[in-house]
Amino acid sequence: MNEKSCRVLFFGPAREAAGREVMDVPVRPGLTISDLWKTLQADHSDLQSLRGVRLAKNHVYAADHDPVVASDEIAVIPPVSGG
Amino acid sequence: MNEKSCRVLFFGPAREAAGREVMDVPVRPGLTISDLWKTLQADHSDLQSLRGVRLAKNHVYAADHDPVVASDEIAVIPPVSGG
Amino acid sequence: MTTEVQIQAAPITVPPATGDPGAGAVVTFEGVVRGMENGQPIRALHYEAYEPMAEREMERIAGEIAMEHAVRRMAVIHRIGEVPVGEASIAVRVEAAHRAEAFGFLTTFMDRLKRDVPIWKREVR
Amino acid sequence: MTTEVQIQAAPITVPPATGDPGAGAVVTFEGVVRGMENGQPIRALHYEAYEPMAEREMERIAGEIAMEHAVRRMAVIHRIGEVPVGEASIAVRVEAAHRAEAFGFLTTFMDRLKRDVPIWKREVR
Repeated sequence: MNEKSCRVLFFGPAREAAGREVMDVPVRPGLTISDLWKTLQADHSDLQSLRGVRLAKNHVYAADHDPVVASDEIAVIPPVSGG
Repeated sequence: MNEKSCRVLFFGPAREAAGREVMDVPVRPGLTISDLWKTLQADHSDLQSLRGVRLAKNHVYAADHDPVVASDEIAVIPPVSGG
Repeated sequence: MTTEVQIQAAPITVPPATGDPGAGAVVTFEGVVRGMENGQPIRALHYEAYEPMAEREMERIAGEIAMEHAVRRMAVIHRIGEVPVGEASIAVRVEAAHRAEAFGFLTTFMDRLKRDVPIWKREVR
Repeated sequence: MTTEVQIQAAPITVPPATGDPGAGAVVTFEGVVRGMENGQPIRALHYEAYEPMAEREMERIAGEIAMEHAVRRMAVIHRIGEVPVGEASIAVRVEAAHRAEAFGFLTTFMDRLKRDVPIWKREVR
């Protein structure tokens, strides 16, 4: 992973929509979870049709305004179905 | 058991109050559960202080007006505490 | 619904689930004798049952509750005699299509059992 | 409260209760794969987890629920990979002083798990 990137993991239907399990995304100062999600949707239009997606940062659900910095692990989490 | 009697079983605190586990009680035409309970309480005054007692007839909870006939099995059931 | 009711003096072993492909939820409740009762230490609880009626009541109660909480199978074992601290006095297993039915059945069954099933306990110190 | 959380590919064996003399109620829930899903026969369910987060979420949820439903010990095992029909995908065991706490904890835990724990299933036909 580039030291100016965060790592993004895709799970379940989001993996199929993104066509991959993992990607590194460059970060810039001031980048938020919301910004990152818009960038991902712009790059992978199939992500736009997913409903109920939440993003997690470093294994915790994140809020839209949470900052994203280099080396953060971000996960794209569509509605879960465990149990 | 005499053929003109019902059998009465005492459980839990009722057994201590009656001083016995079982007794045969003569039946007469028209005898009800309520009549029988009054007779038992008259004969064993310690039964009078028991609260929440129910009577069963042939393994089913009985109502006050249910008839008691010879060979019925009556049980004196103080509040239960299973589980 | 299949109902199995048992009263026994021997320690309780919970039988394995049946593997019924329609049962998505298997819930087991074990009631265990605690070391303190009413704030006092005890050694055991002694249980006494009016056995034929207790069995019949448990079957009747199970049948009634099943009309509201549909389950596929239930089994209950109640132990009698002396049950030492840390051992189960009762085990109830319920198999149902979904967990809400299994939980609903089981909590209602325990409430009704404690009200209506002719079994009595006393403390052994 | 003691919390044990495990995600594993191996079949689930429910561990025996601990015999804690303060635990009067031991409740076990097993979620079993049913033969039909959405009206169609299936062979298995395949589960995928975001493991480190799934473990952390289960621990977090357990801790939160314990503030409302006091339990002494909880253990959860969630299976991943292919789980054949009739086998458990999850088992949760709760030990509490009284049954109301155990049932309250367990039903709330399952509701929260199904909402928040990053695990996904798909049907295998």
